[in-house]
Amino acid sequence: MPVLSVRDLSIDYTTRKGPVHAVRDVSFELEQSETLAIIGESGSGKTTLAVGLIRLSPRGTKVTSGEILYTKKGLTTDVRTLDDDDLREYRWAEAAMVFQAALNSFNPVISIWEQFNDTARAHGMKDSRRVRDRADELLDLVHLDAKRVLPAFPHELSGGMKQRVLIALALMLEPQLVILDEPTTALDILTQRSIIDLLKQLRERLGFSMIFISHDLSIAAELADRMITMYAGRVVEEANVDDMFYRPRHPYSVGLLRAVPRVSGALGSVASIPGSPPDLMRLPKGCSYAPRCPYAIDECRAADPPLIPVDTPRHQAACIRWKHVAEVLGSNAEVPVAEKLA
Amino acid sequence: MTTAVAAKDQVRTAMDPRRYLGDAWRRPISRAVVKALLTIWVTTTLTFVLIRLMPGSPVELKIDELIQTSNGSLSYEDAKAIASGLFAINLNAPLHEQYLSFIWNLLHLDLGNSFLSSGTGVTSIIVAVLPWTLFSVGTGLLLSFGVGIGLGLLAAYRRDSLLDRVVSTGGSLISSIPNYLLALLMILFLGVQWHLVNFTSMRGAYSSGMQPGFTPAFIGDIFYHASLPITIYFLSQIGHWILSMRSATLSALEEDYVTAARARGLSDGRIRTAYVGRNAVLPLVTQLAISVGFIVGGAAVIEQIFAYQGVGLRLLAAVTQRDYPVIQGIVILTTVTVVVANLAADLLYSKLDPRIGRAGGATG
Amino acid sequence: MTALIELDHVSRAFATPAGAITAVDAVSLALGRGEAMCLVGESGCGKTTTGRLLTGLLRPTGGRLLYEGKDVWLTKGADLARFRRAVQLVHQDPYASLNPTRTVFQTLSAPLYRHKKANSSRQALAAVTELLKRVDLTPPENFVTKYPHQLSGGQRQRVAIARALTVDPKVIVADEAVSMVDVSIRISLLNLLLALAKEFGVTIVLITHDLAVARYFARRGRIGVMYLGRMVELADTEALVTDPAHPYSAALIAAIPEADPDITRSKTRVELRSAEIPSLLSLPPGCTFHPRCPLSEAGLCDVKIPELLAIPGAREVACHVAVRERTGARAAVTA
Amino acid sequence: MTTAILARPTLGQRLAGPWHASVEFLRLLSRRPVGLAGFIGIVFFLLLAFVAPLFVPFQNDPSLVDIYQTPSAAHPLGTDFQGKDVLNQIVFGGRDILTVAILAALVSTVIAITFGSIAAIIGGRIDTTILAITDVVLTLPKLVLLIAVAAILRPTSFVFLAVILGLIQWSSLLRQIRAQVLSLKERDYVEAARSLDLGLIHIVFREILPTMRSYIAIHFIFATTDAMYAQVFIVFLGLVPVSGSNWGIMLYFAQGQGALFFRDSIWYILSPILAITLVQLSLVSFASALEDIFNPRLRGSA
Repeated sequence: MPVLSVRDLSIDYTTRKGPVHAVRDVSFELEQSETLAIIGESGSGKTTLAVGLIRLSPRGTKVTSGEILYTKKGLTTDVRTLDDDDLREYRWAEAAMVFQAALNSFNPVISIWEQFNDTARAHGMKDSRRVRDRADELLDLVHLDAKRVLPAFPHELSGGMKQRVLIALALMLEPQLVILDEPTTALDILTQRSIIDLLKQLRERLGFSMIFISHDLSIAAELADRMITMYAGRVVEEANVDDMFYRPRHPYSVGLLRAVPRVSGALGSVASIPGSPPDLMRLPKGCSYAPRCPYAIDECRAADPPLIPVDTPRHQAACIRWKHVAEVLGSNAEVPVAEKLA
Repeated sequence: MTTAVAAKDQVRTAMDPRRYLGDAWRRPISRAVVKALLTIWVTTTLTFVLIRLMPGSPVELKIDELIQTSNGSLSYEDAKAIASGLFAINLNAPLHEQYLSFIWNLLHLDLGNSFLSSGTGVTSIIVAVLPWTLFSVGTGLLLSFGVGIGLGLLAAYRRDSLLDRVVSTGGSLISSIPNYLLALLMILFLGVQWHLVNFTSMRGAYSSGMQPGFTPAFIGDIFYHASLPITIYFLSQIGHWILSMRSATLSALEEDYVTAARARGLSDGRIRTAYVGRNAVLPLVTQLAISVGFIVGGAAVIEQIFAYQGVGLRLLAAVTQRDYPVIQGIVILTTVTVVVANLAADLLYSKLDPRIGRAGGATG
Repeated sequence: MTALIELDHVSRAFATPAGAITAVDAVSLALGRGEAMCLVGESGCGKTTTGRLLTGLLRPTGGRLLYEGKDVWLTKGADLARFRRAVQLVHQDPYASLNPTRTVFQTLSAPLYRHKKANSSRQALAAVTELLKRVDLTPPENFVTKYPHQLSGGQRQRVAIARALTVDPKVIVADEAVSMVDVSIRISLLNLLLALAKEFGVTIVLITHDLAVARYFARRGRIGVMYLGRMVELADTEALVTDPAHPYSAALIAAIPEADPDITRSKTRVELRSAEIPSLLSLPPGCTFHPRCPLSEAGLCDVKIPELLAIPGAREVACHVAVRERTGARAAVTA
Repeated sequence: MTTAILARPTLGQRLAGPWHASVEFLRLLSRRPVGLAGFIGIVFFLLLAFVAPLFVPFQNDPSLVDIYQTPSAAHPLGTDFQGKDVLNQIVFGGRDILTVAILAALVSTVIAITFGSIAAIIGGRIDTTILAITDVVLTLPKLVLLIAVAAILRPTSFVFLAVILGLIQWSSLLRQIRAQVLSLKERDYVEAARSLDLGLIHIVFREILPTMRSYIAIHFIFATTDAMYAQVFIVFLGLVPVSGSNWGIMLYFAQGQGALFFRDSIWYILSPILAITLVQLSLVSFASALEDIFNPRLRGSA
């Protein structure tokens, strides 16, 4: 039984010039203790999707269709139908979210302790001594000194410390699901490394499921079990992490993997994807990637291709040319794309 | 980005002793104190210059007047001596000594004597009227601030709703009508045309037969007499608070920490007060202090219209009677009052915002 | 060969409300014509300040900046203006680096007019068209009348590069010039900069926190690694990424997550003694890395500031232990 | 592509730019009824004050038989305590008051822009000094000071009055301009202009000030309303020598003659109140609409 099952989710937001289809017919499932990476560039709809999962979308955003099914102890509910009180409980107690801007995720005028206490009280933990014990325990878990951190104000902590505090806060109510939006983007390399290692450790110890949203493929390579690539609001490929990195079948995944150089190993044939992402208000007819795709044929421009199983049932791609892509990439060896194309 | 780039000054200049004032100016709390002292000094000096040094200055005018009214029995020197006493300045001393003794007297709250009721100290005149103005202005201001930020918060939360439109349009309408015109309109319609309010019974700060004291009757009477000025101060300020709070709230609502607080499942009430409201109200605290200065000045015309015996009415009377020591005294004391209010606001601000006045940055 | 532009023990201090800090401490770096090199390091390491010192936008508080062998801060008037134009900066944020109220044509033509490279609008238009072609914004007529908000991040960055080219610079300092553009088009921007180095002999210094980008960009050049205001290692790129000599470089390379699950999950970590980065306000004595360094030796590293010394293997390194071991190793071989 | 336009890009910009900008501006304004009403109001009062007096004969003869008349065909807004036509006074009373308000706003805006920019661009001790002076002036109770200054100096010419009004109200705008220029100065594109050696004149007048155009326009309008407030304030209190006709003087006489408490004089007293209020309202609602148009952050989702 998956923890989270998203079906045909579509999210629009309204602008002066008309509706923007930010997320289009997105479906995926997340198993217990699984880590799913959602990869995409700016404008791909990944952040809209992430906040949509806990119904925290900003003004002017509307879920136009689909279901977000959340399962706990065999009971399944659609997050879209929760009333205000249940939604408040679902947020954080069931699904906690660590934001991209961890640096700005704390109220600047109240202490870290008050923000812990606020969160606890919102979920019925009224005994502040017990909250204090729990906060100490959590901060210890993320290797921070509670005595120093709790009385501090946010501006007194470094970026890495804030990110750790936020992760500690996310685990306070032992949620089944933790959503992380660009969890390490603004951090330095060594800090980023320690956060990645910390997340791995915590996941192993506590067994929660994780969804993280990033434009950074290397974080996915580190942490993910499964991966989704998004382009122009759609899922264009879904696969386990090895298939995605070594046997991608959608030309956009191929292009993205090839666009990222590495520090270790051969450099291979690194190259950018030509062109730029489409205007979400004026999507091209057919496959929205076709204008940038080196393998596109006339048929690609006729209809938006559906997500279909390729290679294995658990590997899907929205491309009618996936067999051609497989041929171009050649052997299925565990070799990165840039080297295969070199 | 290195954090260092943010700092613009070179080390060299920081060591320069001539930069001490500059450095103090950059530190919020010392800056507030320096600013307060400077402001008082500037105003007093300005009044000294205006009264003593301008061509055809009040001192010269007074001397001429004294000679004329005495039908020549006073010599210029005698008249000058009398004027010296009236202005509490020794007019025969060199200018810098006059200035120093003026400041010295000021430090002892000696502002000279009124021209008209000789023997009455300016200080005692002001002490008799200032409390009434402070009471009415303060009440009006605090009421408008409280109600205004409440309505502004509400309007921002219900953005684009009917309530928002009514409140923000109403606020912007009422704040663009000058307060003295509001007062005239009030007299015109409530009093003269519709006979709803008996304005004549409300003149003065309290009814003539009343025994001052902390009795319910007296307090009620005070509020009765002050009700019109308070209403005007309230109405003329509330629009400003509504609009400022509305826009401050709208930007606070877009802050990441508000979204993050929602994601943590915090109750709407807690988010509205501690997360949105508190951050939105911070910049308004500084404005509160500045508006104190504005209203105290505006009180002159309001008090005249309603015949309310405050410092503004006294100032206007002094102006028509050319009672310059009183004018000077009122200008200085009002400035001191306003400066103290500003200082209080600055200190309050640094208490409310932990980012100010605390050494920043644990390392990590 | 004399260097085109050179930092000679350049330092830069700043006064902050909390006290004085030294953002760049005695950094030396010599660059030849047409060289494409990278400066890498974490935030607060002084790489951005170093870049601004190179462009002459900041005045050093110690040391000399030499251009064609002359001390720039001793020159005046026309010479200084000539230097200013010869060294251009490309900023990180393509959304902030172009004036929103000015069209591409206005942005590009202003320096042309100012420096007498165009005297009529016809000449200016021809020159602007040429510049746009050079930065691959084609067809140019689609771009001349555009305002920045009508362009994508990558296109804006190309306009910013074209603007730098209006004054025929000899050196371009690109400060994180690709970190804010989409992953999928970063390489093409790097290729554009590399082409400028190769075809026009422009010297390019790319400042980045991303070692993978640095490796790609400087693959035929050098990488300088900075830590807390000092250059800790300066080496040929492949030598640095395959065999870092300074323990800090080694820690960085070991810590970087890579876009390859097999490689990234099997990396061996360099364990640091402390995760805490010292504050610039109170730097540790001796080697600033010693409190975190696994190789730190008491009585040596915490006392004496290591100098950047050339050692075998196409590199310079500022580490007592690495210098001793690597030169010692060679001594052993020759013995 | 139209090479024709580009062949003379600066001219093309001058012609096409402002025209397109005005059309776009009117289009955006037309969606904001309150702002549009304000704009129409401003145009109306400008015409009333500066054009109408050219066509209407001035009537200044007292007529004791006609005092405090209610509106009639001959006197659409009734008459005053001397039997003079109120409408005629409204028509002729606008010019001085608007001129002084605009002049005062100009004085304060020019001071604020000049010294705000100097403080921000030069920085250092000059900045500290300007900032210190500004902070002090900001705290002064300006209306009290205005009363004292007016009482002692007795300004007679309206240019002098405008200068005094302008001199007391520049402080908060200066702080805002300084902050704006300070942040614009740190923008990457200004740094780029510096390293391209485009010169200080280019940086100030081409890179920094154009970005602030709308901001300055909005604050100029607000400064006009403030100046008008302060001007009517001291005129109404009788602190400036009373001469000529303006709406403030009408109010001063209305109160001084006790017209306020005379039931039939309502049109007489209400007319200047409405005129002043409507001008203020028009200015404020137009300025708010401008803020709305130029600052998308405050923009509604409509």
